[in-house]
Amino acid sequence: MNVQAEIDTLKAKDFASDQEVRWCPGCGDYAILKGVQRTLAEIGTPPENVVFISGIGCSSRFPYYLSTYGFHTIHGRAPAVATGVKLANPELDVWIVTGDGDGLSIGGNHLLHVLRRNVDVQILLFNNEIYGLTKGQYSPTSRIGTRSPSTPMGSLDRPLLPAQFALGANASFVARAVDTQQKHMPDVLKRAHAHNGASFVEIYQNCIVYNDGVFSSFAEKETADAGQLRVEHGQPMIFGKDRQRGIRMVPDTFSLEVVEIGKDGVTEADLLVHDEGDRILAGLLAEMRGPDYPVAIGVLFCEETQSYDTAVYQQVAQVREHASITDLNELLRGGATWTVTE
Amino acid sequence: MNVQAEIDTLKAKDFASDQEVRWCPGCGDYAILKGVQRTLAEIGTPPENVVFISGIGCSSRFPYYLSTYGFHTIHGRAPAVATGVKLANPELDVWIVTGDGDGLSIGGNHLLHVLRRNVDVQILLFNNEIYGLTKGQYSPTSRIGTRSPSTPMGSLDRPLLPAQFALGANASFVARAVDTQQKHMPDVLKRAHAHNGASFVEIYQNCIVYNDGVFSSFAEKETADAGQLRVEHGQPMIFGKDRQRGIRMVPDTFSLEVVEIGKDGVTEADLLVHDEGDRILAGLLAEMRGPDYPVAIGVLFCEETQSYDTAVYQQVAQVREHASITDLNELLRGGATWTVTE
Amino acid sequence: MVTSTAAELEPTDGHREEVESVVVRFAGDSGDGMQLTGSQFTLATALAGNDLATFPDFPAEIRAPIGTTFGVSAFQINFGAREIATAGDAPDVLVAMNPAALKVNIGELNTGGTVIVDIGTFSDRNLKKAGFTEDPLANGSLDDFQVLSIDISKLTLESVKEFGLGNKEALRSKNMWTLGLVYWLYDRDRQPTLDWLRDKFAKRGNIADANIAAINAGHAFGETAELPSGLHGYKVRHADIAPGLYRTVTGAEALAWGMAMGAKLANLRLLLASYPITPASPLLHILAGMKQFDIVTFQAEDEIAAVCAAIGGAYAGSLGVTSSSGPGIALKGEAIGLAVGVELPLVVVNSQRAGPSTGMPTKTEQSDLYQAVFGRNADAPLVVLAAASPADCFEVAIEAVRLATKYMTPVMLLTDGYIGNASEPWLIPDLDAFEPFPVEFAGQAEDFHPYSRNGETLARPWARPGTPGLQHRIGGIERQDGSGNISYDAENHQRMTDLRARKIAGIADDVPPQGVELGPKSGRLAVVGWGSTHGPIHRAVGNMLDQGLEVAHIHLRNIWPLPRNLGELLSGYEAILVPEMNNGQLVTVLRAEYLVPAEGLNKVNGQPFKITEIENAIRARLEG
Amino acid sequence: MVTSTAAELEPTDGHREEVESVVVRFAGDSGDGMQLTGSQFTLATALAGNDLATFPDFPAEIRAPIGTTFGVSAFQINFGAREIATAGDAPDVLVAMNPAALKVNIGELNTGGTVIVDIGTFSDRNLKKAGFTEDPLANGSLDDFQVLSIDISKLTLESVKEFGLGNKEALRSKNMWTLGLVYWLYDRDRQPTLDWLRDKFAKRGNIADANIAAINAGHAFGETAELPSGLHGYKVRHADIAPGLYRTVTGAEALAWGMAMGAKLANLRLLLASYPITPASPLLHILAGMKQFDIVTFQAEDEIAAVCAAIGGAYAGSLGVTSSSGPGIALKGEAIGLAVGVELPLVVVNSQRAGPSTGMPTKTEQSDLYQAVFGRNADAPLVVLAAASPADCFEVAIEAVRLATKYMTPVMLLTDGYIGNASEPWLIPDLDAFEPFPVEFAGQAEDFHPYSRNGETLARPWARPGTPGLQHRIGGIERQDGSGNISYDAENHQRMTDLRARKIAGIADDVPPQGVELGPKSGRLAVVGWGSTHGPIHRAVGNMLDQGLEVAHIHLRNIWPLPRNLGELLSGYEAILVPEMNNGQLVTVLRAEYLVPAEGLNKVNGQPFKITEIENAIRARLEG
Ligand SMILES: Cc1ncc(C[n+]2csc(CCOP(=O)(O)OP(=O)(O)O)c2C)c(N)n1
Ligand SMILES: Cc1ncc(C[n+]2csc(CCOP(=O)(O)OP(=O)(O)O)c2C)c(N)n1
Ligand code: SF4
Ligand code: SF4
Ligand SMILES: [Mg+2]
Ligand SMILES: [Mg+2]
Repeated sequence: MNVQAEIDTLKAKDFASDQEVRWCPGCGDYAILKGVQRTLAEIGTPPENVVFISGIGCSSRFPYYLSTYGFHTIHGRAPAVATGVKLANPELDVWIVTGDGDGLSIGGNHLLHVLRRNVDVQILLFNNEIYGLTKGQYSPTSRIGTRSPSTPMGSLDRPLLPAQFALGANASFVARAVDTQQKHMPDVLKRAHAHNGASFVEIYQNCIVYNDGVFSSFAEKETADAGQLRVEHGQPMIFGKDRQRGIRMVPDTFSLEVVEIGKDGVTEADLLVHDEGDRILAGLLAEMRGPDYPVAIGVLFCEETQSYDTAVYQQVAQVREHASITDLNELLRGGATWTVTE
Repeated sequence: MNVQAEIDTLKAKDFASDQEVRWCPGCGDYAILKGVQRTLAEIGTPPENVVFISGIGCSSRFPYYLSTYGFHTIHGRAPAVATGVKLANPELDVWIVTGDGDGLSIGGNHLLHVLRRNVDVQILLFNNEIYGLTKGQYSPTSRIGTRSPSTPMGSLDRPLLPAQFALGANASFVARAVDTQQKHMPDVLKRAHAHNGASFVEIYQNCIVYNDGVFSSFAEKETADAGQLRVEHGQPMIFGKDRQRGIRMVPDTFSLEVVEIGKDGVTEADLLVHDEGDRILAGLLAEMRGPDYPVAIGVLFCEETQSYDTAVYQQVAQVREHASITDLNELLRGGATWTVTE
Repeated sequence: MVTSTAAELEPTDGHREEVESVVVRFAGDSGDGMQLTGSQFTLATALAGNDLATFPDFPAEIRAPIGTTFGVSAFQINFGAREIATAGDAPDVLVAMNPAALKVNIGELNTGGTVIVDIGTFSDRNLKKAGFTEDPLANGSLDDFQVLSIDISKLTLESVKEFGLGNKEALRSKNMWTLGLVYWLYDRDRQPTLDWLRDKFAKRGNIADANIAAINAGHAFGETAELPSGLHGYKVRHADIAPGLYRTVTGAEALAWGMAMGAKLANLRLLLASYPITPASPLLHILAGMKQFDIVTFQAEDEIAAVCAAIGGAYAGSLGVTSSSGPGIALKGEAIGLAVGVELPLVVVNSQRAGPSTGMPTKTEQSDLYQAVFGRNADAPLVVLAAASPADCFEVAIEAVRLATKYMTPVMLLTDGYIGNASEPWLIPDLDAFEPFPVEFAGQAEDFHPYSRNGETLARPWARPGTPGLQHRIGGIERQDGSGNISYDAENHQRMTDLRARKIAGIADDVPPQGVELGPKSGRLAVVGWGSTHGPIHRAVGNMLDQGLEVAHIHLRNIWPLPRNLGELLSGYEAILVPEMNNGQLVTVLRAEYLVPAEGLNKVNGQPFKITEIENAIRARLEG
Repeated sequence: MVTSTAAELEPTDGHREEVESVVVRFAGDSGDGMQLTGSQFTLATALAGNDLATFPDFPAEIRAPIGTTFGVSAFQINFGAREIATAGDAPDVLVAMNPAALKVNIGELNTGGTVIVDIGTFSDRNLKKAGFTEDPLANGSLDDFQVLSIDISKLTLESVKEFGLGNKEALRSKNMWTLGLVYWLYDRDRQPTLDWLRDKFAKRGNIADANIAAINAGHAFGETAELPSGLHGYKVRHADIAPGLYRTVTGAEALAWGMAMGAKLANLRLLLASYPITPASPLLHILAGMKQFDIVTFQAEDEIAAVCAAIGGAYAGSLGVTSSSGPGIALKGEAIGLAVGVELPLVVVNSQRAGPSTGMPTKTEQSDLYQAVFGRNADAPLVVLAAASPADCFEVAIEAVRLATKYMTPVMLLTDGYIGNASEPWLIPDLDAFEPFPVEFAGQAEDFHPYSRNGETLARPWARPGTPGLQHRIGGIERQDGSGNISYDAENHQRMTDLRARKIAGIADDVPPQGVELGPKSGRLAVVGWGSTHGPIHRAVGNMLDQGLEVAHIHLRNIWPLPRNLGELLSGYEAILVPEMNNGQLVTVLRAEYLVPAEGLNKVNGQPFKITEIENAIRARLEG
């Protein structure tokens, strides 16, 4: 129910709850909270029609700090709970907040299926590449060699790339944001909200206690320009402090390269233009990482389709229209019956 | 323990158990059983060093019909059990048999993680796009509109492409086979076995009772040539009865097209040459399907890396080499102690 | 042993012996259409005014190779002129369509019972497939029975010759030929089946014709052939049955309809979220076909997702229902604990099957009572109800919805594979006569506290997202009394734990006091049952009462909390016997609660109790 | 109220009062290093020859904002010249490093107890952050206590001035200053701490120097300042302790080492597969650092994968261990049923915490006994053991491995957050003196039947993949007795169900008969406990015995099967009291098994029992 009644009056602070925020001082979650509150105000759905569902983790405390409806469920299951909410009432604006452990370790299957089904929810995955709440064990996104309480000699398993996972799950919307990019984040979140289907947004989030600086090569003030490629549909892929660098297809291959504009005769016209509808391109963007490549942020992929909940209710409507038996009394009396007389 | 002692003497029938095979007459599982038995004989690992682990489903009955060690576990959990087997004894040849429901519905998370971790197992996913054992409900690979007992009006959710899912899971080996392709299957399975890491093989399997003919556009004798593209590393992508058709990159895009050799000046040299090491290409191949495209079978992707279990035991060896305390008695006496005297 | 071939048989004199009740089992290959034969016979029997109970027995394999023992499918019906409580301990008549069917079922036939075999299928090959080393019809192994060997295959082919079907297709009518014969044997009216065939094969007229011809031929065979001595037609008179409109109903149907009815009475949308599993799937299948009744069904990726989606649905203001069998319910335990903590209504249906682990999915058991009452981490009390028969599922489903919504609590509803698949005649209720219990959602923003409590029920308010001003946050971490905010306060946790326990315990005042179904209200022996043991206990206690023994039948629907008066009631008996299809679970609860010396009578072989087993146990205690 | 500022204080006369035991609680902000302070004080106390028990109390938040009440971290130690059974009901001395620490902890201080506060942190801002509206030091609210207000912050800064640290860094030594003072108060030797500091900060010498200077300054302050009247140095004499080499051990450590030792005695590789969860994670962390002992640890994607990997490891011939807390154990239920069915050894550790659902992860509870004994689908019996104290974890872990491997069964080991984190002195055992129980894997191909049974234990053979000729198939579907092939046979299922139950029941003969720890072997009242209630029950019963009451303490390690003699033993008491940190779970089992009128004494506020609570309950029953 996207009633826009109060659109002009809602402020970010209208989306703050009365609960004291209890993340570690300096945690990236604070910035995301701000960004989300700002986004909600800009979207303008009345708080009573907004529901935040989370699992368990530092990130999953999120709903407590918003003035909307909120449900802090159990570890990994938020997508399943959210699917139930949407199936019960598709008019609600449903957001899922999860972490890299909650969403990709214990909750990987539900995340996979909510994406595949394309339920109309927004999924915010706070990726800090660590288990914050349980005090610092490595997660499925931790890089090989991560030393943690459970891997004192360094982790050995290959990490997942959340965006690549989402694409493999046949997601219809895949995007990225960074906790420190306060201006950029609301734009991405608004796009996610506007998308009719499951919108997956990976948010790089700094865990100052257990994994500080893991994204420093692109998430900090000094590194943001050179380290981030902000993709925009229809726009050439340019980045760098002076916007002098760009991304180009390597001819006759399925790969990308970084080029310097003005060098070796490269002009802006040679650069790749972002096409949100290209799943393969999205995969290539998802894979890019430092030190040789910038990290792509923004909407990597967006495919317009019908959402699952919409289809469910369309089918219900069809059944209603065509059903011959619409009364339970009648249903029970259908088929073979007989009468016993006294 | 790939002792090849009996390599010359092992026959397919040496890998058959004494149990009566109990699939429906005409089920594609029979052909796969044959193909696997033949493969095992050709690989030649003594049966006592081979373990088959399965979940629950028609397909998961598989281990009962082999003379190797076998464990028919619980629904969806075979990858986790198999991981434990490999961690306990990395010398064993471990195969996982699962279905589209077992592996991608309830077991999606374990499949995701066994692939990501790259445990050295072979995973055979029998995809019949339906739940056979529980009598025909639709599965996560069923096409939209599938009518089944649980979706009498047709299913509404987007299916997964297993190979695409596996690529998104950061799998290091992704291949496909078809139940009816008895000659081709052992080659693929042997490649899977040879790969050091998690090998994912999707096998198209006909469920004659609940989903008969769902792959008829490429899996039957009449349709195989035109419907299948058998990829081979370093070979141009050619298919069709007279091998007159091929696959070419569409210039300046990340996409493929079907071309006719000899038509419009197309020659074999224009065709794309398969590169197993290209994950993006594998993704493009995974997505191809009829009616306009052939279905790619064979090894779509293979990346040589170290397997998880190998790394685990390397780390153990390192620790052993460098550990200062190697006796438990000593460990207990480490740190602060004090003596109480009488 | 008396066997006859068709050629020898001559017409009988039309005399019919009257019998009070009969148990017939139809058995054949999975492809022989035994379930269909059984259900047509059931309908004809119901129309003949008998009381009845039926039980289908499917093979574990989807489609086993033809002719193998593990591909045998059977359908048993018990019908009579008196009240019928079970599908019958042992068949009086066995119809065996092939050697495998004979092999699997002959062991259970009553001594002196009748076997009808299709001798046309008794080839060497089929005998071998069935695991016979000798021909059982020739080696004297059937001497204890009346054997009627007929070449049903051949006679069927002859009877349908004129419709030009292929051999394979023509043989499909074998079951109808047999049904015709059994109709004659028990004097049933063929017409409804003929009508049904016309309707079913409306578009394939010759198939309908062939089947009809086969039925008629089988019937004519009975009328005209001379049956071996001792075999003749029977008559089973009307039972004394309450007047009204009837149908047969399986437990799965009654459960689905009851759930739909409960949602309607509560004025809620029903969201069923489930994952297929034997024998629970039918609830999903049936409700999936009822979308016009404000029902949404969701096949989730697994059982955990299913229960979580149901909880999500409940949070959003629907009736959340999830359904599975033992292994799937085990997976839901953590999430059910969440529902206990956040105090949302939820109905969890457990169609029990034989375990542990995968166990024997197609076999019945009642071994999930422990799991229902105790199977979650921490103190997490909820309501447990058990259905006693197919028809009872309807009422129990409604009661589950009533309690879940009134008390804001999960309710576990126990049924089992036997109840789910079995069917019995059902006096169709008038749904308009049911008292509605519409849910009142919280609506007032002033002074709204998500964990305030109704003084009487101790239920917290149900505030639906979408309601202005009631935004609140709930979760699995302990909640502060009143506000629902996260609280690690020691005394608050004590208070909330006590409140959760008291709320559930208090429900004992809102359920009917426990009654005694049969026998004295105190005395020497009470047989206490729950769930699908109802039929055999009921009949066994009835029989023993007839024989003058002092025994009562008490049957529990309310497993947790137990009815308020149960302790006192039980203390009035010298001995308590608790028959259960498990290793002793309810008996543990009763002993712990009331310190009564209840003893178990336990059976876990995947089969329901036989009446005689319970009779013997009663006798051993009262006469021993 | 007596408060004094540093300036007023003058040297005392060196007199030390002798006390039998003392409870001290160090409390401060998470960043104040209270755990470290506590563990150093523990070591010094152990070296002083006292018996002791400790309990750390961490905040639920990872790193709460400085100065808030929910960021308070505490460490309590009870030490004395007599046997110490618990970390103490209530502190005699509270060290409060900031207003929040005072706020959170003052309510538990014994009347007349001592509070040491760092007045340097009592700014308006900090008072407000802690939720004080007035200064508690000024408003008379502490009149019941001896208050020692010292500007520890300032005194610390002064004491470390010479080392040139920044203000923030210098203030980090506050805890050492305080420790120095408390060392003086109880006459502890500083040297081991000084050595430890040197070692720890070997590479940052000035930090070591500063901390040492702070300790010495705090100590000197005690020696030289005049304490308020009634406050002076204490002396706690040697306890009467068995001679030998000691260390302190937490339950988590003892568990990890016991598991490693068990695997060694069984001659098996240990595979621990786990998923992090509070308070179970330390087992994973500790074993992950012990890879040189043929230990492999695996952080799985979730609890289900963890238990399945452990089962896979067991199948392949390792000791499979999995570990979690309540919600995670709930998720493992289905797979544990598989292990019951396939009869593989498996150790499942449950570090219990307050529930239901997420509950209060950092708070203790013993509420998963139901889940352990009953929490699976179908009849799925297994062994349940419970550890009674930190050191007891070592032995219980070994016993779990012994029973799992000898009987080819899952064993559930119950511990809890309290035991896991608490520590006590431990007489280090000589591991070479333990009797090994090496596993004998099946090796003979002739006549190998995967479901044949050892006549005595009823265990099936353990045949490792890789063994030539023993290839076999097992699974969750019911297995034929002997061959293990899939079987849907009715009588086989009955037989196998009975065998599984008998095998577990028979273990009662292989565990020590239940003893009575304190008090008469029969009589008026037995207090029956299990798990971490051991300490308070032991002390309470001891105290009541001292007061002449007829009461016994019985403590169960074997929860299932119960020891063979327990029924008889319990029947010798007129009354049975079962204190549990749950709503009454063991009491249900005892009542059901033995029909004894056991009563619960229940507490679920996330806190261990206080000795007085149990004393009061005993008195109420014996004197009331
Ligand atoms: C069933 C269950 N298993 C495990 C846990 C413990 N647990 C809570 S949060 C968490 C991981 C959190 O990591 P992530 O999702 O990355 O969130 P973060 O804290 O980093 O934001 C774990 C393992 C739990 N609460 N429930
Ligand atoms: C926990 C649990 N949930 C559900 C089931 C029921 N079940 C058994 S197999 C199956 C699906 C099988 O589908 P698939 O994996 O595609 O195998 P197929 O039979 O098609 O080969 C289901 C839902 C079960 N055995 N256990
Ligand atoms: S532990 Fe890390 S993720 Fe959690 S609140 Fe602290 S900084 Fe944030
Ligand atoms: S149901 Fe389908 S998949 Fe299962 S055995 Fe039969 S044909 Fe094969
Ligand atoms: Mg994280
Ligand atoms: Mg399938």
